[in-house]
Parts: sequence; structure tokens; C-alpha cells
Amino acid sequence: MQKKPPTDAFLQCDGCKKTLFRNDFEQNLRVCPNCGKHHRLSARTRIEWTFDEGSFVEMDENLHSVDPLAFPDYAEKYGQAQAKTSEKDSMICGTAKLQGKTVAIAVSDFSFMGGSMGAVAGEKVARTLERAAEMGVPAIVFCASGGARMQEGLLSLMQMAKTTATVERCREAGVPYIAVFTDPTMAGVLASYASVADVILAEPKAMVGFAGLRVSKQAGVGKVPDDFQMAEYGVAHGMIDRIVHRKELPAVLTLLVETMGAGK
Amino acid sequence: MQKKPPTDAFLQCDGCKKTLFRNDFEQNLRVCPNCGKHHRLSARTRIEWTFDEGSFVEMDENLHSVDPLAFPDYAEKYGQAQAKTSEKDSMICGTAKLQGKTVAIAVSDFSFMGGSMGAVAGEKVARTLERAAEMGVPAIVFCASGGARMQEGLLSLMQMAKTTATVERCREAGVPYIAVFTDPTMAGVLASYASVADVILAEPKAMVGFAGLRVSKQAGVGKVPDDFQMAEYGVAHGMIDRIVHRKELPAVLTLLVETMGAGK
Amino acid sequence: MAKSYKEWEQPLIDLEENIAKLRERARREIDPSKRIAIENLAVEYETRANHYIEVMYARLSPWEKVLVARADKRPYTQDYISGCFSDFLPLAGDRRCADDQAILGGVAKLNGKGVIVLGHQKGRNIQERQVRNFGYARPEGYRKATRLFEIAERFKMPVVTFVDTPGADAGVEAESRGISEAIAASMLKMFELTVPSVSVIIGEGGSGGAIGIACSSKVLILEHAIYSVIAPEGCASILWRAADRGADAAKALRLTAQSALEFGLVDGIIDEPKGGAHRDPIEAATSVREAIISALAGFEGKSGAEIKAERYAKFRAMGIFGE
Amino acid sequence: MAKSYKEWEQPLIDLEENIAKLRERARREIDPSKRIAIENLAVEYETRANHYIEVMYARLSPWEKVLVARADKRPYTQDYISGCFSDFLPLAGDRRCADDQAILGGVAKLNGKGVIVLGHQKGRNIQERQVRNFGYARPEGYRKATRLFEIAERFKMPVVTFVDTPGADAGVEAESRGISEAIAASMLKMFELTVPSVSVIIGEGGSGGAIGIACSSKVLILEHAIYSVIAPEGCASILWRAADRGADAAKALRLTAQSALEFGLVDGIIDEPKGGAHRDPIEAATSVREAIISALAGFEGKSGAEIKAERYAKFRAMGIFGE
Ligand SMILES: [Zn+2]
Ligand SMILES: [Zn+2]
Repeated sequence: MQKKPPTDAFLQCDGCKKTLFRNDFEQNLRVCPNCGKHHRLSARTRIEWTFDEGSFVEMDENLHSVDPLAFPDYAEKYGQAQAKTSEKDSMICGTAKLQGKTVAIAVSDFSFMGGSMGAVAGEKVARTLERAAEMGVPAIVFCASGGARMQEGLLSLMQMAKTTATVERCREAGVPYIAVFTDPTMAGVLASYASVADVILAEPKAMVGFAGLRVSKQAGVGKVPDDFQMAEYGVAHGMIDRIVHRKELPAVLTLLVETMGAGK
Repeated sequence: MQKKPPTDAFLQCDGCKKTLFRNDFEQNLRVCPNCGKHHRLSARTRIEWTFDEGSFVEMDENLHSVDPLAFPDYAEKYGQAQAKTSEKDSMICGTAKLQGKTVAIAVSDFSFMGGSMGAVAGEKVARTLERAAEMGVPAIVFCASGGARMQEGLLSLMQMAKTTATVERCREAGVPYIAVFTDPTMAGVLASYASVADVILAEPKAMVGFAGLRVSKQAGVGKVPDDFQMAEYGVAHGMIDRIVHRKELPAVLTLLVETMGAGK
Repeated sequence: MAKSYKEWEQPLIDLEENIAKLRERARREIDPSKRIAIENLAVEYETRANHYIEVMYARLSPWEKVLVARADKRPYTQDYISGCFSDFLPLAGDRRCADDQAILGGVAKLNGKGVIVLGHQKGRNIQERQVRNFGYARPEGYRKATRLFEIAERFKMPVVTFVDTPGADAGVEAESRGISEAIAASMLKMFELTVPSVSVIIGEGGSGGAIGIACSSKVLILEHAIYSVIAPEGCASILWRAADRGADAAKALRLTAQSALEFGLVDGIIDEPKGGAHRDPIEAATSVREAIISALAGFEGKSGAEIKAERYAKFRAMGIFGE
Repeated sequence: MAKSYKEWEQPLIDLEENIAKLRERARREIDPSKRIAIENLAVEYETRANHYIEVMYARLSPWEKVLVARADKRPYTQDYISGCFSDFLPLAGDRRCADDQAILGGVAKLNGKGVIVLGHQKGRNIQERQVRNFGYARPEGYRKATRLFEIAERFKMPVVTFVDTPGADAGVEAESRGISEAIAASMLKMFELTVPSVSVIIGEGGSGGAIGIACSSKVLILEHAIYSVIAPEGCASILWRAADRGADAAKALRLTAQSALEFGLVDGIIDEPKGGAHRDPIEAATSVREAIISALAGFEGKSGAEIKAERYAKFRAMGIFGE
């Protein structure tokens, strides 16, 4: 997003191209005050801005890919992503609190190889949902991913099955599982654990879809609506419960946790 | 359907207007050899032509309406329908056999006040589904109805709820419930027990719909397809499993009973 | 020819306009004695209006009930949701193809506890009426309801539904996506619930569209609401080929709250404020809230199996016949 | 540039055409000794062809596997259903809006017992390919599958699925009705099953469209079928901006049956007739039938809870990572 180094006092919104004061922008939770675009956040920033201060306890932090297929250039790209983000892979998980209530969370980081789901991301989602079921607490997963990580081949396709299987664990345990679609939530992630959450929230204008727009256009003969694969389109087509502004997200999540977790 | 007294050797098909030999027509199970139209059958004829010979044991045969609302002209119309059909009401139920296997059945008779569902028809469907659940045998219901019987007011609307509730009994007991849509299957019958059967079969070109065509046209702005509210339309729109020719129905029902009833 | 709501309410409206005019005249009158005289007249008129309201609402004919139940001033589901619950959060979508705005639903708090609440929503103005499809729910609406019932079951949340629809959408589009199946599946899901459920018929309880979300442990109905297997005009049109004989059909169909209770098809009537719910929506919502709380309280300590069996037994017994 | 199926198979086709010509010449030849000579030549050619087939199919490259798996002569789901089961009765519809013909399913008998069987169905000719959408299933297909899984669970019928799709339909229409949700919900339902399930990947196991109906207790794969997270052309296009490097991507993706087994992502490989399933569809179906029967036999005597837990444990363990 940055056209200039992050230390600059100004930046340009890539939604509306307007120049913004960095301070205003940061204080507005990186939502453009002009066009309302919710700019992408790192997983750790998102955790900090969503859950009770200092409540996040990271788990499974040492999981990392071992390049099981010895896929061309994967090791190198993986190392670069690690260096760029200071993360081990695209997903961070653990427990946190919402207004004092414990929840199990997993948060995807799009800046790590497009948030793609390989064995590590899949395992962390699976452990998070199992953890929620075992602890009897709600699960909250933030999605931000282009889909499965093709560099792990069929192993990454199987993460779709594995993560979906663990959703069943939450259902059996009677703990709510809430997904938050952030920009973008696509393909193998959308077509697995993300879409079978009990409640699905989305950030405004987040891209949400099965295939890239180019592929969808090729595949279909129908005309493409202007808001195609935007979160708002997902709401209109019955796939998403609500669009929630970033600043209202903690309150909405808290309400869901309070109402849906209260029956036990 | 008859333009001439039923004893005549000829009749005219009201589907294709062709004159048919009554003998041929009867031997073809009242399916027009020319246009394939499945002409309506009385409940007893249907039972005779579907189930093992002489296997039908009628039950609850004394149920009759008591005109609970003292609805204008209802008693008179009811008496006329009884006289015309020699039936007590629009639904006949009991047990029968398919290739020796016992099933609980309910069969609607359109010639009795348009097969409308009042408290008697509702009760008979409910008893049939409960009976199937209790006996651990499949339930087969033949639908032929314009909908709820408005002369019984809200009592007839409640038959939608009551009959649907008893479908749940079959599900709990793990017995298959098969519905056969015959011409016509409409409104309050379609929108209750009929549409939640495990398997839905239909006779060719049977009319199947929520509201009369006139009402649907008034309500909608879209254009009305040629096959609107035909069984074939129901298949294309995912609501019906299969169109089955009358002469193949016993074999198809037997196969369903054998495959779906075998796991217990 | 059956009276319209406007015709029927005109005398009252005239009276109320006269009162308003008198008040206005009194406000402008400078001479104190004249002002007092005018004010006294206004009070007298008000007494008459109150009496008139009391009398007319005490003996509403079935057709007048239809008019009141359909009145566009009447509180709608949204009004009862705000009046009965705190922290309502609407949830959208059938997870199939659309979000039907003719059925509104989500999670809310009742006395601090989570409930699932949903209902038909008519529109207040022309735009909203279009969006809400005049309260005619589409398949997507019943499938959203079914999904919310599943959430209720999964998390053991009581269910509250508000019923207010002329009927389900009977158009070509609705047919093409299985309006009948959607209604039936919604009913079936309601019978599967092991959590208590309460339905309140707040206005029009119109045929399949109504029963589709009204298969509850307790079904309550507002004093002037109606509940009918068919719209009276439709009934008249079929029986007598005379849609304008709606008043006769309304009588024959026994579609009043009082008849429904008499036949044991609802569990209770909720009294409306004098002159109907629209004259005091807040009082109406308060009564509804109390009735819901009291209905749910009756299920405390009962097991899920008992709750389900009780609901089944109640509906299973509906129907009067000889044997 | 990766070879096409036609290019790759051309030598074999030439050989087979020559054999056919020789046979024809032999048939017309009047002179007995000449006829015998020609026939001997034909036999020699056949031996060579057989050897060629053996060699070429014994060491298919990943890309050649892709070509074979996609070959339009290959048996499709319908062929395996007729070959493996008796009395197949197709059931249609998602009970929502459509019947997707890219997924075929219904009840059938296996050794006299009822099973639910379904799979992606490609078309044999141009018209059927259109109707079947080339095996790209739409949301309605996965929802039909989900409904059939529910029937299986309700009546305790084992489930058999055949996987053969380039991928799920990614078009605008499919998106508008929630193709992603439909796939995810189908997988979830498969994990809820307490009856045993077997999936056979018979041709193309293409990404989300494949796994959507392949979450089974036992997953088997034909010797020359492929199973991949992404089509190799798509992978090459993303990685190298060169869709024609599909052969390189096929190698990198390890999309062969043999790789899938090596990584423990399928439970077994079903040998194909010499030269591929299309050279002897009946033998292929017989092998598949035996493999299904043997896979299901392994669940006899197990409780529903065990069956479900075993399936869960199997998929739960998939994934290689360091910790
Ligand atoms: Zn902006
Ligand atoms: Zn004819």
C-alpha cells in the first residue's frame, strides 16, 4: 500500500488515491477516512486491535513448513516471507480474551505468501478449533488468504478437509465458531473451514470469492456485477451475515460470544 | 375426463383430445397411449395397481369431518363428495405390501373435494407416518390435492404443522418416507409433509406447485416458463427426484424400499 | 362490499381531527374564559373519542379484525424486537443464494441471555415495502429461518418468532427456488428443536407463510391479530367468485385470535392497548415481552426431550374429527 | 511446450492403425500362404504394440498421467456405477433450486445391499458435455451430494463416491449461489457420517471440486488418475506466467496416484488394465468393485462412532510440518 517509506507522515490510499495523514489513518485503525477502505493489517496488529489488551497467549508458534515436496523456489520464497514478516508462517494462533471472556483464535497474515494455507496454517486452524471444543470456549478465526498453498501440493488440498473436519468438533462440543472475512478471503480457504462457521462477519469491501475474477469471467457467460466478490455481494447472496466496521468488531464479537455462548 | 358415460367403449383424452379405446386405455393404466398423459386415479385404484394384490389393509376408515366451523355449505358439499366417491374423506390409509415387504401407506383421492386436506386427511397422514415409525417399516404417501381444506379454517392450516411433525418421527425411527406426487400436488400439501419426504417421485406432467398459476403470475414479474409447475419443472429445479411412469412405479418403490430399508 | 380500513376508521379520524382543531383554537384564543370553554369542549370530545374507541374495539367484527391486523400503522416485527430485547444483532443469509429481507432475524438478549429472534417484516414506507416484499417471504427467508433455528439448537438458545405476513411469496421466482420445500423444511426444523420456542402472531397470520415459522412450543396471538388458512378475499373468490365478499369469508373462516384460542390452536391471547397496538406501541411491546418471558419460564428445568415431546404432542392433537 | 494427449498417443495410434490395415488385408487375401504371412506380420505388430503400451504406461511421466487421466476415452462415473452396482436408481435435486447434472447420484445395490453412490460425470459427446458442464460441478451438485449423504446417514447406507472433475464451476453464476459454501458444507457432512464411505478417484481429482466429495473413510485412486491442489497449467501460469509449462508444474506438484499414496493422502491404488482403464472398462470396473467391497468389509462390526472417529483421525493427521 505504501508508496513512500512507512516512516513518512503521509501516505496515499490505494482505494481512493487520496493523500492521507499517517497519524489520522493509524488512529482510524487503517480505515481510509475518505473512502472507508479497510486496509490490510498484519495478524499481530489485528489481534492487538481486536482483543483485550495483553490477553493474547500465542501457541504452536514453532510450526513451520519443511517443504515436503521440495517444490521449486519454495524454500527461498518461504525464507523471504519469514524475513519480511518476522513470522514463521501465515497463521498465528492461541487464546485471547474479549471483555474478559476467553476465546480460541487463529489469525491469518496476508503478507506471508498471500496468507496461503499449507500444512502449518491448516494445522493451526485445526488446533484452534479443537482447542475451542476442548476448552468449551468460542473459536474466532480471521481469514485473509488467496487460498491453498500450491507449493505443498496435495498436502495443502488436504488442509481443506482437515480444517473442515475440526469444525465438526466445535459443533459437537456446542461452542460457537465465528469467522471474520478480511481482504481477501478466497478459494481453498473460503471453500473449507471459512464458509461453515456459525456466524460469518466481513470487513467492508473485502474481496471474497472462489476463484480469481479473471477465472470467474472465463468460466461464466453471465455478466459480472460491479460488486462481484465483494463482501457486500456475499451478504446479498446469503453467504455472509454482516459487514462490520473494524472499530465495531470487538463489540460485535463480544455480543456474539455472550449470546451464543450463554446457553451452556 | 369422461365426455361420455364410463360404460362407453370410447373416450376422449383431455390431454391430446384424441379418441381412445377404453380397453386399451385401461390396460395402459389410464395413461394415454398417444400423449402419455397420466390420467387421475381414485385412491383405491391406485392402491390396487401399485401394491401386492390383496395386500392392502385399510385402517382408520371411519374418520370423518364434523364440520367444526359450521362453514357455509360445507356439510352439503361433504355429503355430496361422500356420495360421489363412496369414501368418507379424501385420504385412505393402512398397510400394504410391495413384493412381500410391508409398508405403511396413505393415498389421496382428488375426486373427493379436490383431495383437500382437512383434519381427517391430516390425521390419516400423521397416523400413517407414526405407524411406519412404530412398525419400523417404510411410509409411502401418494399426494393428489389442491391444498388445505379452507372449510375447516385454521384447523386445516394446522394439519400442515401436524403432518410435518410426524415426518420427524420417521426420521428418528430411521424408516424411509417416500412421497409420490400425482396430478395435482399443490399448496398446503406441497408446502408441508409432501416436500420433506426422503425421496420424492412424480408422475409425468403432474401439476406441482405452491399457488395456482394465476396467482403465481400475479405475484411475479418474471416470465412464466412453458413447463411451469409441471413435475418435470420440479425435477429441473431440484425439488423432485424422479419422474416415474405409472407402470414402473411398483418396481421403483420396491427398489427404494429394498435399498433404503436394508440398513436396519 | 366489505369496508376498507379507511372507511371504517373515518368517524374516529374525523373526531380526532376535530379535537386537534379545538386544541389549536384554544391555544390561539386570547380570552381566558373562551379558552376554557373550548378546552372543556375538547375534553368532552376526547371522552367521546375514547368511548368510541373502546366500543368499536370491544366488538370488532372478523372483517374489522382483518382491517386492524393489516393496518399500516400497526407495530411490525422490528418494533417488537426493539421493544422486547436488548442488543439485537441481525444475521443475514440462507447460505444458498440470497438474503430475504421479508424475514428479519438474528441474536438478541432477553434478560441478559442469548435468544434467536426472527420474524416477517413489512415495510413502513414505499421503498422499504419493496425491499421487504410487503412481508411476503421468499424461499430464502424460510431457509434463513431454518439456519437460525439450527444455530438456536446448536447453542441451546430459546427461539422467538414474530408472525406478520399476508402469505408466502407465490411468484414464479419463489416457485423456481422451492417456496413449498422451504416452508416445509422450516416447520420440520422447528419440530426438531430441543430448546423452547415462542411464536407471537402480531398482525396477519397468513396461511403457509405464517405457519412456516409458527410451529412453536407456545404460540401467542395479539388481541386484534388474525390467523387464517387463506386470505378472506381469496376464500370468497373461490367459494362465491366474489372477492368483495371478504367480510363474509372472514366470518366463516373464524380467523380471529379469539376463535384460534377457542379451538385450542394458540396458547394465549396478548391484550392490546386500548384502540389497538398502534395507539401505544411501547405498551404493546411491553405486554409482548412479558408474555414471552412468562412463556419461556414455563420450560425452565425441562429437558430437551421433554420440550420437544411437548411441542409434538400439542400440534399432534390439533384437528377435530369424528371416528 | 507440454505434449498434448494426441501427440503423445500418436505412435501407438499409428501402430494400431497399421495392425488394423494388415488384418483387413489378410481378410481380403485369397492366397492362403500370403494370408498367413500377413497375419503373422499383424501378430508381430501386435506384440510390438503390446510391448509399447506396457513400456509407455509403466513409466508415465506426471504430465503423461495428466493426459491419460483426462483422456476422453476414459471410463466415467456412469461406467463405474454400471460396472460396480446393480439396480442403480438416480435421484435428483438439491431441494433448493436445481439439479446439477455434473454430479450424478442415487441409490444402488452392492452385493444386494443398499448404498448411496454419486460422482462427477463428464460427458461423452458434445451435447452431453454441455449438459454435464464438462464435469465442473455447480453449488447444486455439492448440495445434491450433501442431501444424498444425509439419506445415507439416516438409513445407515454406506457411501461410495467417484471423483472425476477438472475442478468446481468457478463462474459468476456458481459464485452467486455460493460454490465455496456448497463444497465446504459437503465436506462437513461427510465428516458427520457414521456410516463408512469410500471415494475412488477415477480420472481427474481437481482441487476443491474433488475434495468436496472425497472426504471418505477410504480414498482409493486409479493407477493413472491424478489428484492435485491446482491444475498444472494454472500452477505454471501463476508461478512462471507460462501456462504451457504444465509438464513442469505436473512434476513439481506430485499429482500422481503414486505420490498421493507415498504421502499417505490416499489409502490405496487400484491397478488399471494394461494400457489404461479405457482399454478394458469392464476389467477396470471389476477391479474398482472389488476394491470398494474390500474397503467396506473393513468396517464390518465397527460402531458408527468408531467409523466417524477413524475418518477424522485419518484426515486430522494429514500435513507435514516441523515443530
Ligand atoms: Zn481511501
Ligand atoms: Zn392423450
